[in-house]
Amino acid sequence: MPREAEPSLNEKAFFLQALQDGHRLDGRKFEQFRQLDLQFGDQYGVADVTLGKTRVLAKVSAEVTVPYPDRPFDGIFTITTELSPMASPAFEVNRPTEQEVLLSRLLEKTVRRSNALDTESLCLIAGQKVWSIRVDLHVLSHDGNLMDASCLAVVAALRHFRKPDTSMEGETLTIYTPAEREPVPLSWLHTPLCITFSFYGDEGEMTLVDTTLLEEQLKVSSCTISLNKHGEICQVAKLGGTPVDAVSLVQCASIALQKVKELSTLLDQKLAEDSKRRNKGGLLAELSAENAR
Amino acid sequence: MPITILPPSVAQEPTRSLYQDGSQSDSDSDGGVDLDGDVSMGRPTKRARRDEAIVTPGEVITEDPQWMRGHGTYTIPEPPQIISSVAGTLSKTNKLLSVRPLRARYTPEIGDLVVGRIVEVQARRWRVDVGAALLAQLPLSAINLPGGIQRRRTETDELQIRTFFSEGELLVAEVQQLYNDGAAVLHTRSLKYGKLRNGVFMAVTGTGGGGGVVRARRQAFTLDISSSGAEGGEKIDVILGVNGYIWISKHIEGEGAAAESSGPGITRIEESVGLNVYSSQNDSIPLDTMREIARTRGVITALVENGLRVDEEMVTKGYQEAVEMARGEGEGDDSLWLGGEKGKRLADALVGR
Amino acid sequence: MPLDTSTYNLALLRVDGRRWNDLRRLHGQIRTQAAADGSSYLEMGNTKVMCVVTGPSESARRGGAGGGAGGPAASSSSSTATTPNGAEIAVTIVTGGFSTVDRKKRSRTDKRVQELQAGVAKALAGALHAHLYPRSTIAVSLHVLSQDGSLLACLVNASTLALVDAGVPMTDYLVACTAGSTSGHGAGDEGADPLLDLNGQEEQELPFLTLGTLGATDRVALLVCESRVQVGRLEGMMAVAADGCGHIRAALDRIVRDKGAQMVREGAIAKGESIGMDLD
Amino acid sequence: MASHDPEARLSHLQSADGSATFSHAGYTVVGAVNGPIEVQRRDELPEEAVVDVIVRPAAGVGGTRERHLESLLQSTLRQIILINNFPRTLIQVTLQVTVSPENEYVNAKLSQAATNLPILPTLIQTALLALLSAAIPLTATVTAAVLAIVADDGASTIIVDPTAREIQVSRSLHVFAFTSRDELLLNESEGEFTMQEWDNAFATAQRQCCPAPTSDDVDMEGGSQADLKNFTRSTLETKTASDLYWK
Amino acid sequence: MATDSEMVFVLPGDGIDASLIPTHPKRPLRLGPGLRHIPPSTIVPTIAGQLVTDHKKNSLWVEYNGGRYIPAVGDLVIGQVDRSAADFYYVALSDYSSNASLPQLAFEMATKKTRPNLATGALVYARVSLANRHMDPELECVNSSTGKADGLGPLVGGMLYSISLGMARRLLMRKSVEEGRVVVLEELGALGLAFETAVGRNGKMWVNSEDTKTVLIVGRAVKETDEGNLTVDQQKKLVRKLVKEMS
Repeated sequence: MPREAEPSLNEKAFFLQALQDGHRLDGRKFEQFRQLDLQFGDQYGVADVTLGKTRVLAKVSAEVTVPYPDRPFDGIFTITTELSPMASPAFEVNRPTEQEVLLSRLLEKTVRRSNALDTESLCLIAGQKVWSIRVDLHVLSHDGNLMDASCLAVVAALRHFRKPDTSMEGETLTIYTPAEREPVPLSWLHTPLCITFSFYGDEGEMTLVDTTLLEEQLKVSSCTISLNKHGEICQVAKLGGTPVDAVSLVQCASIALQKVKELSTLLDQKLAEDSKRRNKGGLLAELSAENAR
Repeated sequence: MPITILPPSVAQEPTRSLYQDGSQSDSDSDGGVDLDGDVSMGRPTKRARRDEAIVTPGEVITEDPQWMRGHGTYTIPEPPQIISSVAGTLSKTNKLLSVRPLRARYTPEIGDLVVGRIVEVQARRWRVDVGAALLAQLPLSAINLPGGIQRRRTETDELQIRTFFSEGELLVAEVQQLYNDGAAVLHTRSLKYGKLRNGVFMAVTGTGGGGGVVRARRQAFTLDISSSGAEGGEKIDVILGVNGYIWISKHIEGEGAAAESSGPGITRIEESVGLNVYSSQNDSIPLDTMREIARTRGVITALVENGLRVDEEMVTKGYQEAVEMARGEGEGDDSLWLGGEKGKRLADALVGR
Repeated sequence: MPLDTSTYNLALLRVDGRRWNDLRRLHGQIRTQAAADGSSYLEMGNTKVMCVVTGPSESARRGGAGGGAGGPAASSSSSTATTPNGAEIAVTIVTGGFSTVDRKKRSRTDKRVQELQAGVAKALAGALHAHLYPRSTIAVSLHVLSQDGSLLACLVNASTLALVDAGVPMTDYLVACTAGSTSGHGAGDEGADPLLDLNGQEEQELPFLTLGTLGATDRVALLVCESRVQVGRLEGMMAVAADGCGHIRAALDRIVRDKGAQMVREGAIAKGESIGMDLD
Repeated sequence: MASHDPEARLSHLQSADGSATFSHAGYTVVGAVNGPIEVQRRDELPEEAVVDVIVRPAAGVGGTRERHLESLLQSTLRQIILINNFPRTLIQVTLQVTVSPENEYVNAKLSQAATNLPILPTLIQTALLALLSAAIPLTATVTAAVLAIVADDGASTIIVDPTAREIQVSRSLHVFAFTSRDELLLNESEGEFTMQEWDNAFATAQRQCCPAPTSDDVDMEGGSQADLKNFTRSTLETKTASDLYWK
Repeated sequence: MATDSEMVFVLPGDGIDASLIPTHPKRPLRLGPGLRHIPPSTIVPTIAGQLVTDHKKNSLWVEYNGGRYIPAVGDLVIGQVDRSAADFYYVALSDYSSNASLPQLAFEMATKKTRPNLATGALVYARVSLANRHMDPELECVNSSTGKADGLGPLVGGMLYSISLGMARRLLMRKSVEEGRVVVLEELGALGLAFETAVGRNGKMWVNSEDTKTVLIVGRAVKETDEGNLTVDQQKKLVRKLVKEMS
């Protein structure tokens, strides 16, 4: 089985030395993110996040289905994360690594359990028909900090997504195709995002955000904090590793809040840009569709 | 929902009431505790518990720099302290402080007599489970060849390595050497070591307390069973591996571990190390001997269950006691069982309680 | 959902009659399984967990061949944490179907269980001196018998006890405790109190976190929060949980000391040498 | 309706040995190639490299449809990769579909019962570009095309690169792949068709995939359909020029 | 070097114009990477790249960048010790590839008693002494004819950077400035920075200096030159910028 390569002793020692001198290998500050790029696809519900050399793509799809019998008023909302060998040959198909499980749990807790999406609004006919919203997360390139990039991609894709419009007349449910009626956005309650902190040093006294793969491999422990711009924590996970001083974790939380505010602003701005672009194109498309007929 | 009031547990009582005392005054505000104000909690067991029987993980043993740290401890530079990393009793050797854990896996030491089981056969060596953190190894060159021939091991020997020992077989050996990572290298180049047969295996805890085998003057001895009125054999061999693996078998004169004291002179090696030393076939064992082997096993189990050390003295005394007990209750197969109350009686009798 | 805990403000007593800073009854035993290298049984209130430690024993070699009876190899359903050049710590959690009221069976491949396993394994890796056991595996097997809140905390504490029993060296006891807050996730509600050691019902209704510390210090090995709570509440909740950890450490220590004292009394182990000599 | 011009980006994923994103006919596929790398002992071939193809859909987890595509691709790629050069190794090709065309007039279903074939040329093309990007030695390049035969009042017409709607109304669907030496490498056909129709489809596909090498002005000849063979050449030419900018 | 001014681009399977194949009267024709000889006398490219002819040496090869490192005898490489056995170190040359073996006695002055003790994760600068498709590669840290290390051996301290195979090749050229057009190292040296480097053909560069900052600057300068395809002038600018930034 292909194994993930460990950094050499030289890299470990030098990296730590540089960190103690206050330098990161790529010249970033400790609390600085890499170049972040967020792009939406031509189709609704596709978000492509590039964070340095890490690249993830989230795609949302919807279909009408039968609700779970114990939750007749709730739509179905699932997030699937399957890491493929594309990101690293160490990922095998159908054999989830621990990293994959933790990533999937993180998204689950951050987006699903925090009720970011109003699942009740996905109900069409109670107990019979609901929307099933599904997010597929694809990791195209893995150079560290999959967590933050994935979370942003999933949230962005969901906010960008439009589901087909529906109407109820008496007992009949009509679902309009995109050609008939412009699709409608999901009912979205708040925007949770996550920030991962990695700790270094014997006592975990140095803290980095947005780590590259090498930095990630050398961390002694890490903590992922999910929250929205209103300062509501949705999830905190520091799963073991070298113990870290409680005070620095509290500091991390306040840095996370500040970073999430920045990311939220960026996301809002990108969504606005996209809808502006679409609106222009939308009119044109309508016209051309008219012409074609 | 009814309010459930749980009775406080006995063990918990002191700490719990202490806690309530400390916080009673401010229990209605949330300022009772804060992150920085609580440093006094750090290493609470520092000096107060000096009278305790044992030390536990995280407990500061000393701040005196004259001591050196041994097993079961670690140091921190600021302030300089030696801290225990296991729960156990303190021991000092000159200026060396170490903590013997209450119980732990067996840690091999050179010269230990161990009982082991072959787990894996490789090209030129066996890998042996001796109950340690790592498998021990037994090189092909570290065994006696049948007939006691002294020569280099050839490829032929390598090819028929399984005729000496194969997977699952038991042996008694001595730790000859240790690697840096603590793995042991064994040898069986003595008449008292080698393959085990004609008996029964049992495993008790290795290092440390709670009824484990202790390092003693003799790990292997012969038990006189004539007092039980057994016919046929009059002796059984007991090997108490330092690693907590024990072998109890029919005594064979001039062969096996108990031959230690009356062992044959060097000139007789050739004759006595016959081909049968690597036989995996049991000899016929008289029923009485089998019964006494089982009784001995029961005695050791009782010792372990009642937290007594397992060594020659205790086993011999225990065996005699068990025979007495059986005689008192009348003969029968039931007398072999030494669990529960009966085992406790035996143990009490041994320590004179 | 009716908030049963809403009566808290009336008498400042919780549903089970505790005050905000009361721990539940904690009862533990070590050396419960004679055959295991280390074992423990721990009750925190009505959450009951059993733990068995096997090892350190030689890891099955990569590639599959060999290994064998030396020790149970890490099965595929366990989560492992590796330490550089040290032992691998493999944690398996088995949840009895009877441990909850609704008797739902959680499979071992459930991602939630895997996350718990990974959390416990990695937290232990940070506390144990695993570097002393290269090429080995320390297998920690946890069995959940009854669940009533603070499950992760109880799992951590039970593992610690069993590992102490197994004689695996560690920096200090790894202890964990939960803390909640009577506030909703809204920003307001200034009068909200933190609560220590939540039971199952409180966990259903209130935001809470699980904090694991190394001994009675502020060094956080484990911090898990799965509910919505204002970021400002974090510090208070962590402080209360850290305080609780200190008391749990003392309680666990007592369990170990009592056992040790008993063994010394019974003569199973030789009495330790006095430490009084470090004064001269 | 003019089909989109094909677009490609090469070597843009840093962790893979070779990578390509290729868009054509409404599909976008990201491909990554790793190899030759260590292979699992149980899969090892003593004289050849193992070629492992993974196809992942944009939405949903892969199923039999993807397994089928994988097996088609695997046997096709084994023919052009010089597998004898790397015995006891693994060449891993991962293809991630990111965009597939949507039919504006039908609401999408996650569990598509639709045909496998239309995406095949795009997958083959992406795999080829990723292999070239990874500098895996090949015997030749490959070009593929999909054609639909639509029956129109008794007369059948052949449509190259059909749209989702055209596929829906088609009577049969054919995929052909040719090597750069104009040898037929792969043919998959489904639906109802006569041998005559197949012959016509073959001829059209051959014209499409194997343009006359002498003609410089391919665009004129190829009409509205993209000439993928020359596209591959020009894409790689650009990449090489950029890689060797210092020469 | 290459005498042809015109760039000849080839794809796998392309025919090679006879005029491009050097015909030296005495020397045998030497085929470099990316070409395949099909007896009796056909030469076919197997990868995409620029065909380069060297009439003087009577050799022909395809110049390209990218892909995974494939060991060839004589290459200087930087490897990482994966584990050690009785007589060998097993050394990783690139991630997920099979390990190369390095005899413990293949060091300068090494005897049974004095062989160097390398821990897992240590770096070595070595030469590939054996490479063929059927066997795992073998390395040496000593010139077997002279018994001298020639600068090979364990790399202590410093930092390891991953670079593209093309950049590694350029840095390893005898005249890396003139032919390879990499000037960053010379420029940095001219600015008074003291450092040492070792470049492995397997896409690794090791940089060491007394000063941590210098290592960081050198590493970033080379990586950014590599990733950004910087020209000589751009490289000079980059060096000035980095030095200013870090001081």
